[in-house]
Amino acid sequence: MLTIIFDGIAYGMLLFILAVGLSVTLGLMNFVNLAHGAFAMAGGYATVILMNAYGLPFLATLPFAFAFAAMIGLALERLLYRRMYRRSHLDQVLFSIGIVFMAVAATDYLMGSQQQIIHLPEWLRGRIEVAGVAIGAYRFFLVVVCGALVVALQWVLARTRFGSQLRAAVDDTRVARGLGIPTDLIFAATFATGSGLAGLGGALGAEILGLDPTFPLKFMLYFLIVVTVGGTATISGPFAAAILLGIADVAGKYYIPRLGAFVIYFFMLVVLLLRPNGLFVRSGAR
Amino acid sequence: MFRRHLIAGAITAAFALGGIAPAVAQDAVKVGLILPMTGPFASTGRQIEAAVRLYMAQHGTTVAGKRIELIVRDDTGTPDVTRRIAQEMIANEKVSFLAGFGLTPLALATAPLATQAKKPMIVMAAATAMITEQSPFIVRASFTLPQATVPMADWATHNGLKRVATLVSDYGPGLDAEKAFKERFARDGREVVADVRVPLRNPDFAPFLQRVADLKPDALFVFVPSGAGAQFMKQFQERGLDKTGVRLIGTGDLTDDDILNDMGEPAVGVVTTHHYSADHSSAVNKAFVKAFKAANKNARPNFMAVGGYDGMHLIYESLKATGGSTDGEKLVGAMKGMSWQSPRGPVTVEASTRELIQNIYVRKVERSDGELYNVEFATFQAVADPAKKR
Amino acid sequence: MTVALETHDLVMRFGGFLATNRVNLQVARGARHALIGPNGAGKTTLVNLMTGVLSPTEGRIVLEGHDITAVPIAARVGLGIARTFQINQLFPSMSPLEAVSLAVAQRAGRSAGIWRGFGALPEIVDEAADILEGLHLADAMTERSDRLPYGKQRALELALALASRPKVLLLDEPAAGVPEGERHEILDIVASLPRDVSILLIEHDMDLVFSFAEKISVLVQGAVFLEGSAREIAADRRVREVYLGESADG
Amino acid sequence: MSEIVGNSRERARRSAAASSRWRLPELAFWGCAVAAIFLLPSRHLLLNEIAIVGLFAMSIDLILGYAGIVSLGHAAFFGVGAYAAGLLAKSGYVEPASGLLFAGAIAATVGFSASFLVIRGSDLTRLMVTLGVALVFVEVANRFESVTGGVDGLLGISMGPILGLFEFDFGGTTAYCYSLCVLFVMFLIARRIVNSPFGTSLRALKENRMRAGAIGIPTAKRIVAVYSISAGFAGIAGALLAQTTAFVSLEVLDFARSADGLLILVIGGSGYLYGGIIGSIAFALMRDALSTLTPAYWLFWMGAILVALVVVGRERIVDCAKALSLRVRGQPK
Repeated sequence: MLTIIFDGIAYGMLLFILAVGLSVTLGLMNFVNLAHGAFAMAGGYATVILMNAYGLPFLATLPFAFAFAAMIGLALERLLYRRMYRRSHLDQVLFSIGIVFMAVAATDYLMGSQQQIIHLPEWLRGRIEVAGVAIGAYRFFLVVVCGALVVALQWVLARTRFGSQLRAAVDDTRVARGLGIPTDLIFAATFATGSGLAGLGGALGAEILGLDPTFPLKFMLYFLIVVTVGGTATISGPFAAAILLGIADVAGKYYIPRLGAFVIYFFMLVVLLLRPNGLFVRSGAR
Repeated sequence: MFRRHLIAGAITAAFALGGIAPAVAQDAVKVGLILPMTGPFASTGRQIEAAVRLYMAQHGTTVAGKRIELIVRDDTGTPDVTRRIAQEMIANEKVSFLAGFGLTPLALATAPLATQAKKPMIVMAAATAMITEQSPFIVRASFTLPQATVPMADWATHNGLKRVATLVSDYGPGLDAEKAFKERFARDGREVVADVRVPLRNPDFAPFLQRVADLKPDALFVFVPSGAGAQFMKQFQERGLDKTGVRLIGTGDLTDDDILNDMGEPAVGVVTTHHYSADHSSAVNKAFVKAFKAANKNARPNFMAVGGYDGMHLIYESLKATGGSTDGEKLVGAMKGMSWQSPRGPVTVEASTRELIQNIYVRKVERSDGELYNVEFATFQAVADPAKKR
Repeated sequence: MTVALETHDLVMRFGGFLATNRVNLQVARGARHALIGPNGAGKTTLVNLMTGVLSPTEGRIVLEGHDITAVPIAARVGLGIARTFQINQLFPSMSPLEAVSLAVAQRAGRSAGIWRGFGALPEIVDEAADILEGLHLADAMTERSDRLPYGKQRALELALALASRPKVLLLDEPAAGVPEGERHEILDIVASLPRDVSILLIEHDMDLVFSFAEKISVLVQGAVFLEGSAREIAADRRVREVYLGESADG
Repeated sequence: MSEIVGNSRERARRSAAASSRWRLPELAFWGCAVAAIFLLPSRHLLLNEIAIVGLFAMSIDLILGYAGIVSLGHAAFFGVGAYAAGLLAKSGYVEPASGLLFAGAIAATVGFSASFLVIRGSDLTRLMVTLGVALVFVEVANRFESVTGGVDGLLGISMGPILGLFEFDFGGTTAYCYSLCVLFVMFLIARRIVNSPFGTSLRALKENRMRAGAIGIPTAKRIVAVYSISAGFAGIAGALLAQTTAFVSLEVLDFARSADGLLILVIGGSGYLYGGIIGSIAFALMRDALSTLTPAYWLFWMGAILVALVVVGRERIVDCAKALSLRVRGQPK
């Protein structure tokens, strides 16, 4: 039972890291970016290439995964995404589906269509006992890393100058611009960071979720569910949503395996019907 | 704007549609190869296409005085597209053979067309047993899941495994494997302690594996489509099932040659039964693997590739036997009973079922020359598809 | 006096802000009633409450003796309340003819028809044409609404409200932004409506207010500050100082 | 004065009648579609698919282009129609035309129930809710294997002749004629609907929901109605696919189908009914051409076209193409 809860938390943490960038772009720029998974995939492939072709250790590749995805994110933001901020949600959806298609085909062309496999160092394999509960070492590692990231993100948003400018820009872009806050720059930086986080998530998740060119399509839905259930106004909303979803999904599949796949969809539908703006939304927030 | 748009659209459409239809050459025999080249099962398509092209490069493109022309189309793994492409190939391109079919639903959707048009349909990958029963024109060049599964159940029985759990992907082939294993294994009072089914699009095996771990069986029999195997095995190890003495057994899909080498440590020692390993030690296979690697950037052929290769062999040899006649019934008739040395070993097309009778090998993943291979250590001779009534 | 529309102790709170504070307003049948007050006094909020765009925190709204507090927007139109908006709310790509025909069809209970087009509903189209004619929009009836000059758009705003043949018409600054010379034109049209239509007018232009209204209510900080005939209000010292003085400057 | 009144009434009536009058290019368009039966005898299967996908896109146009409701899950109703038609035929009732009506009615009923989920909420909520509904449908179809055949698909459908007269042939000629007739009939219905007061009220709702309410249009009822109608259209498209291919698989419900439908509508342009059909033609041509050129990587170019369409804007691309074609023909613009 505890093992199941722990697995759910680890899975949820992973979902959160993958989806948090999307939640920020959606909340900040009101932009529906279905191509978010493509950045995660970029990070995953960066790790795979660095480990398999250049022999870097797993941990050392993680910053590169972040940087690589962030760079792609930044480039695309400047080139394309920026033009789409003011467009309708439908346009954004179509635009980002197009990006997904391109990413899938390009990755297939460059890397081949097979599953990519990463080899974890010995200390991340197997199982460890924590307080009498047997848990996977890697899942434990995930919880630690993701937990640290959550704390760091929260700190950046709450305590730094960048964070306050970001929050101001979310609340009212026009006023923020009037106050001399460089909203353009903030948007770009945030988009890049969100993409970078996705990339990191992709690198961390490759072990558990697998990695092949169809990654962005396969997991698009999970990101969206996390974000829509969690709402886009805060970091803690998507976080709580991701953990809840993780546990619900894992427990659902464990206890009622034949209906396991329904659980998260029903969860999402019920939440959206009762709270159309998400489960953890500030009152009065858009 | 509206008006011009409409007319222009209609006219360009008419021209473009007309333009696509190609001319039909008289002396050519066309082979329509329909494969998933994009989407989650793209690697199946690539392997088969590569093997088919290799066969044609090795054996020339003229058979019985006819020029073999290959038409490859992507069906994206969607059944109604497969069916439409097949129908178009028959109606417009006048193909004499349909081949490919990466997944069971794709083959099932097309089967009625083969019957209607009396065209031989060579199934090179799809492995659900019932496929060949859907049309008398279907001949399978791959294998059936019961064919690979039943020997595994026998092997497990002989090796003292008493309590076994099964874990399969929840779709046709998976259910086929589950059924075949349960029926065979439970025959002598042995117990299948759990039959877990995992959704096909499943990101995480954790909850399902936890279920298995809680039951502590002697072994876990697994069928997942190739590709998902790597991920599965890692999580198997991560959950510590290997340490608690649960043996991992399955069909060869689990240790697909295509990605086996990348699976690394977790795969070592896994026992599977299958009809083909790239490590199979025969001269025919050595030559095949070498040529395949040379033509495909050193990629290793897997069982999909050998299905494509043997499928092409069926097409060439049946044409030779009919002296170039493309009459569907004659061609299928010529294929029935045909025997040859395939890279996988000796094979025979069973006349009554149009399935291959072939050796099923028990293999263990071992490291040799720094690479992982499915090393064969026991053989079930000339296994026919056990799912068919005879 | 018969009351057409009245509010009872109407309260509207947005978070901590009290936008409407115990308003008891009565619009008599056939009234030419104006609602004035400084910016932010809650005039538009009151109209939104009366038409059902907002639902009140407390209090009731009564139309001809029936409590309509819980009746949704669209249904209130059916009961005879129509309005114009302070900022134009039009259908950008539709022509005035289409938009007004739709509004007329809605009133006539024909807007749910999926089979017969407007081409087969001449009585609807005729009525729409008449309304447009009356508002000097006949020449522009087939142009896109968003390409009309502002004054025409303002007239269309009014046409859409009139199409529902309201018993009570709520006009939220109908002449706002309209050039000086055309303002009276619009108000003249309003004034020439049949006397059984009750009209509540929100307006800043005091000339218009005094030339139109028979009764005036002054709203300050969400509450009714003063009420009386046009003459009484014009004579009130506090109104002159606080409000009229201000508007004379602006 | 009365003369002027009469005059403006007269003009109003003429204008109202003109909006639903047939124009020459429309006739030409359908003429081409009919001519394709004779001019492109070898492409009837593809044409059949184009007609079906066009009808599906048209059903999305009804909710998106007219009522402004976004959906990422319209394949749900396409799939319901396909399964309804397939199961009906399998149960022994094999006449296609009445099967089509049956499937359309079922899909419309399902659409009616689902419509209550899309009344409220923002675009984003709607996208997610529609997507979620479609996914639940996929799971349901997958789970009730004994009825739907699960992943293997619904096998063993054999259709009877249409109205007892026309047998489906191998080349797809009957199928195309059948689908074209159905498409045309459905188009006529859609055309009447969008030109009716009801259709105008949908546009009103899309363009300014507040004003639509303020002239008394019951917005929720309208959404429920148009969503049900659109679901019925999608269901009929699905049924056509099931009947003309004698096969139904889980892919009829797939997300990719919903996405393709939207994509097609964007290519063709929404809000004038022909967009779905034109988009469907363009999409099929592009896919056919691209997948013949690069069987494995055509998806990339599809994506690139989509991105270009959205970023640059469809109108501008069409204008450029028109300018180009004019120049090629040597006519100054």
